[in-house]
Amino acid sequence: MYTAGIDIGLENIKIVILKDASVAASLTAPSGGKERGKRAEALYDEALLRAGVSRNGIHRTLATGAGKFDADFADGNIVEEIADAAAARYFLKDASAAVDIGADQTRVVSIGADGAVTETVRNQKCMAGLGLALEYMAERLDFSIEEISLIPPERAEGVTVNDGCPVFAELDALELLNIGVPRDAVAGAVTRMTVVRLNSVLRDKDFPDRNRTVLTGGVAKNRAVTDALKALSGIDFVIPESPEYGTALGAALKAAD
Amino acid sequence: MNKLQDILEHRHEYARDWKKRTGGRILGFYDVYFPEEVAYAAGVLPVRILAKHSEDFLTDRLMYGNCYCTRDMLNQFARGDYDYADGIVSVESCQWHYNAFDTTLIEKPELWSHYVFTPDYTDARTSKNVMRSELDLFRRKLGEWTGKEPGDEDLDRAIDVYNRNRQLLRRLYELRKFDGTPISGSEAMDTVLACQVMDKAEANELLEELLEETESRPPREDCVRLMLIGSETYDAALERIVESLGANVVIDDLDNGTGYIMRDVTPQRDRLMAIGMRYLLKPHSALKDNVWRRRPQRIWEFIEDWQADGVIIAKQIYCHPHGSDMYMVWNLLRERNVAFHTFERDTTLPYEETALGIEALINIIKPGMTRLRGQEV
Amino acid sequence: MIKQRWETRPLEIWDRAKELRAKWQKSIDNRQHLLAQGNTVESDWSPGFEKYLKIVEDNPVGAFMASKSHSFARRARLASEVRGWGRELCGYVNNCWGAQFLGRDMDGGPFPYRDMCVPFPDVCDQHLKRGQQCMDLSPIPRWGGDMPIYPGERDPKRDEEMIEHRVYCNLKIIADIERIFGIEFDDERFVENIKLREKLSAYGLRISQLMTQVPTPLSAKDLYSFYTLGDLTKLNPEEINDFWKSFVDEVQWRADNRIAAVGGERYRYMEAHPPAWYYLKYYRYLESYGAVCIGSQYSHIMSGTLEVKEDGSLAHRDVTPPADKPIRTREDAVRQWITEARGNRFKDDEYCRKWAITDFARGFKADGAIMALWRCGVGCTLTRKEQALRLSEMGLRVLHCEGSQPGDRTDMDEHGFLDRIDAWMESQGLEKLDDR
Amino acid sequence: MVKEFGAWPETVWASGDRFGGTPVCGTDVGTTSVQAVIMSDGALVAYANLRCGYDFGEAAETALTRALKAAGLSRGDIKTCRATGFGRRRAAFADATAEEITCHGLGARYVFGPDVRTVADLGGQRTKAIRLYDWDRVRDFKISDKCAAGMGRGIERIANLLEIPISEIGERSLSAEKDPEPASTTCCNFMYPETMGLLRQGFREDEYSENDVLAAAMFTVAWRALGTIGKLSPLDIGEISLDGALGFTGGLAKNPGVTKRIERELGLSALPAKYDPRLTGAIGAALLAERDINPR
Repeated sequence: MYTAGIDIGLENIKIVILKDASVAASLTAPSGGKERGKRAEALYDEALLRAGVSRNGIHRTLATGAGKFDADFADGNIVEEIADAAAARYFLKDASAAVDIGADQTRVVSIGADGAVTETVRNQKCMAGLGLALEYMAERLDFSIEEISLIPPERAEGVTVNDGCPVFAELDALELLNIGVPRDAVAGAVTRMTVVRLNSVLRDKDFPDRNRTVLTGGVAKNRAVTDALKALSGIDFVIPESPEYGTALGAALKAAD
Repeated sequence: MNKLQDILEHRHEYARDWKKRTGGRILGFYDVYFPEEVAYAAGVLPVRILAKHSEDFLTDRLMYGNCYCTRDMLNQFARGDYDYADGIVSVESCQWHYNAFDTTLIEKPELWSHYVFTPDYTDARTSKNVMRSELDLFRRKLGEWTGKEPGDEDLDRAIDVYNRNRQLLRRLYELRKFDGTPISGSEAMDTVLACQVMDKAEANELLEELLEETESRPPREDCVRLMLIGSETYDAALERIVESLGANVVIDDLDNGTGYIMRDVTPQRDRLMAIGMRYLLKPHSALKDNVWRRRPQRIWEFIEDWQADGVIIAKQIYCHPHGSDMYMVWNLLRERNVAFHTFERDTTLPYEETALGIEALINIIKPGMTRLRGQEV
Repeated sequence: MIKQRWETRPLEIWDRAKELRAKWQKSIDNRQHLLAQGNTVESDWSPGFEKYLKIVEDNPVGAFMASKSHSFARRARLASEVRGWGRELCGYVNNCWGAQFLGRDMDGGPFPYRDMCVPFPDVCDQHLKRGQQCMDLSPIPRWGGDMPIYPGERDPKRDEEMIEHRVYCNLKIIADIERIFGIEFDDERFVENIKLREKLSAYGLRISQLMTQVPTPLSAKDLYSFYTLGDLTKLNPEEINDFWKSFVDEVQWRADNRIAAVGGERYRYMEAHPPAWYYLKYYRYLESYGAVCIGSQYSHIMSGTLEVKEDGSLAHRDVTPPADKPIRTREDAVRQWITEARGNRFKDDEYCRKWAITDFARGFKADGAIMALWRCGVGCTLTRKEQALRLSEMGLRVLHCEGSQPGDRTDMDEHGFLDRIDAWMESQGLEKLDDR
Repeated sequence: MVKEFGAWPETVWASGDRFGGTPVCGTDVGTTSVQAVIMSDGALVAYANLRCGYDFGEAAETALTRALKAAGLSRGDIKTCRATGFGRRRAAFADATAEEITCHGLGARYVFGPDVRTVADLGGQRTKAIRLYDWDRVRDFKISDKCAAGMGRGIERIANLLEIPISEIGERSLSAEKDPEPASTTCCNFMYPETMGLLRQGFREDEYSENDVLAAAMFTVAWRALGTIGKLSPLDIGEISLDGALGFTGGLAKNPGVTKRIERELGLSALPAKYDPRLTGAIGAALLAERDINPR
């Protein structure tokens, strides 16, 4: 049986086609504003082609993410938290928490013994867009996303930026550049600030289990962030190979139910 | 750096050392309305809890919308920076302070604590009775805690030490009244802050030394004399930025500055009433100045007495008492044609960002004071 | 999914309520009165000056603006902001006093400038400094006051001076107003009002108790329309008394006959104070999930201070009862009214009686809670996160939404909020009822 | 993310006229972009405008080199140079620095003519409002709240998210019939999810287009700027009013979506810019440099 999950985020669309609970195809592309519904549909068709299945061959398609309502072609939609939990259980059979860090949102989902969601936390407004902020800083510092992912916070060597607000952090980072701090130290400080904010979301309600927590979302690809977050929070996250597809995968899994 | 500045920088070491030396207890307090004299009379060292920029670990779980200062106060306790404090005391002041106090007790229930209600309406005929009864209760509670209730002689001794401290600090401020002041704004602020975290008797000795040394210093050449008003500040970072631009902060209207050093305890037979009256009559913070609005007049007097050319108003983000006083202060300054610059500050104070407005203010007061490269910090 | 689980019908007393409200509106539009900035609850003496003086609180004025005209409120806030009032201040304050700076009211008419200021003490720091915009604009007479709060057990000895202080402050306000404005204080009317207050509190309690029933006969939506009547709007005491009596009777009848406020009720949630008037459409959105709001400590303000008794019933918290003394003088009446030093409903609930909120949740059988986090308002935000943790411990699922302040809807990220509601409801296994 | 949408194309310009006198240079090293201008005897000779990366010094260096090349000059021809802007201290070639407020005030009189009394500098990180006398001295100034930082950057980000070139977003936002209930007028970081959220379907009756999203975002920025401009001269009673003519400078001055909305609220038309308004700071710095060699 084929099912599909489509995650339309603020920044990127992610699509996963599942065949009997294993990934047959996965694709991603920028969301692109108003056109995101159409773009998702085109991407969906491309993914189907890759998976070698026609639309009729798909049992069910579920959309999720901030733009889930734009996916008219899907059979329905589910909230991100339920998809996150399903994905976490897929990657780790007895997962008790799912953490998803995307361009805009950070979510922490607690999962009960039966797989049901027992608690959810979304980031506060004052730390919205952490992923975007990180990306913007990378651009600013002329690092590729891959490059900045390799710069650990230790490289900051004591310099810090505001950890209360990503906008103030940017101001502080600019000031650091202004006084001649090397750009990799600035990158380290920005990574540290990201990790401090993330750690505080993790502590907002239920603290995720140290060994049974799955981390997904685009930011989970950033090694520097995940390593430092592991160290700071003490959680040994399970991070799948392509974490950005986590929520889409969860939707596809739910489509099979 | 003077000795007091050194103690401020190593205040935790000082406090730990004081404890070892004297075997006494240490009380952390949140606001300058805390009647330190009573605690000091009981042999307890009151230590002001000062915020700084440090990484936030848990405040999001427990707080929302607080200013960074109060968030950091909670953080510091949670992190163990104040592991030497035996208790904490709050007074009726800004609600964020109260929140920091209350939440700290959730995190650290083992701390001894007390709350002194200092009336918000300070001017009523009955306010002083409330204040006195609160001080009496505080004295009794301290007695239960330490095993010895401070008597009149203890209170007299404390009043003497504290009055002496305020007098010495005022002498320091007095030196800033004229051109060629020997002391920088940052040093003065550091000195006042240092006095809040140490034994006043020891502080007084160091202050006397400092005064003697200061009075023989060569005069500073400052291009512009500025006044600093606004939310509570816990360091002299802003004063340092002003100095880097060739100007100097010569007077302040801050809780931690003039709010701390003005007005002595006028002795009377009822010691508690005497102490209470000092706190009801001292220059009030923006929060307590809520009915007859005396701040503008006081600010004007400071400007005149200390010959300030302009005013910097630095408001902490999410500081509501100062957010609500701005209209009144701006009106005063506009009416009296005083140049001023208002800005929001947060836990970090990036240099260029902050310097821009201050430099522009200096240029408005004295055009052409723009500094050549190399002279800047 | 069944949409209609319970029978439902509109409240019959609704029209009468509207009438009363209109009458109240009209009465403050009446230019014959002196206007005082202040809080009616904290100024229970004000009916003594009924013929000459009206207390107009900026809270409801600002809230009303936010709900009626977003663009006017925004303009008013800008007027406040450019004069230096911080953006992190309460939207109610900035709306109301911003309009003062604009010089006009929402309807285009001239702004009703205040003749005096009776600031109400500190439920919130911003209340304490409340009214400053009208004081700063012109040197109108103003008075101060205190609402002492101290943590820990209530200490009667400590309270003595505090009560004296409060009594003195209120007596002084009355005497001063008589002297400054040359208007006579009607002691009888004042005493009458103090007595009415106790009655209203009993009615309020009854309504709160009826709302603990499943299905609830009233929802928070209805409460918002009613709580400004009565205690907050002091009209003719007999009329108010009569109205509340009929109201309680109708709600009692609804409860007896299982008439629900929301037909699809299957999930009950509480909320944090204060309410945002523009929330109405979100209540409706939540109703599409079968979720009904049973109010907050704030919207049950009429019933006084509540706690859950041993038998599980909701009743008044034990507070110092007024001495059983005949009321002869003005001072007697003030003392009858001020029986406690500490005992404001919110600040002390947050600090001294942390169980108050969990009791509330238990009493009203709440399954979940929406705790708004208002960035710009101390009293609105204080301890909200801690309270949420306590509710979570009890097993309630708590949803946080963020905004500036109930009087300022610009920061209310509507789409983000709806997304969160969906996630909150659906992750608890609730789906939208089919035919909404 | 496709980055190009949010960025203005870089420009180099030279008047091509012959010029006499002593060429001087002014550079404005902003948080987002850098301008270098070469002036001689009060005439604009050449300029270069480019985005800056992590190295303010290098960006300023490049800008100067490009401007010099356009003017056909070499480094040695420049008598003196002043740097202004956030990264002014990194411009190693500058002989002196100056703060932005003074430079924008001086520059505005050059760019908008001597009638200008209020300058609104809508920058990448900060909004600055400057009030001028009728001679070239700053009377008063206000800088945006810290909590309103990054508005210019926010607009770039919106352009990137919607994949619409930044040169078009202003006009497109004006084609929205009515400004939607704005998103947060508090913080640019609150703005993105909220404005993008207008695209959410299934709750609202009206359907919003990309232009509406842009309109909401522009309104946010314009409203925030009004908060800063209005602080210059609030009246006792009444709406914001400005005495004298207004000129917009900085990156967002080129965005009619923002400027038109501010004009509409203030009920006035801003002065037309004789030169690219983004050059204002650099021109002001160059004018100061001229004074350095020719004190009045």
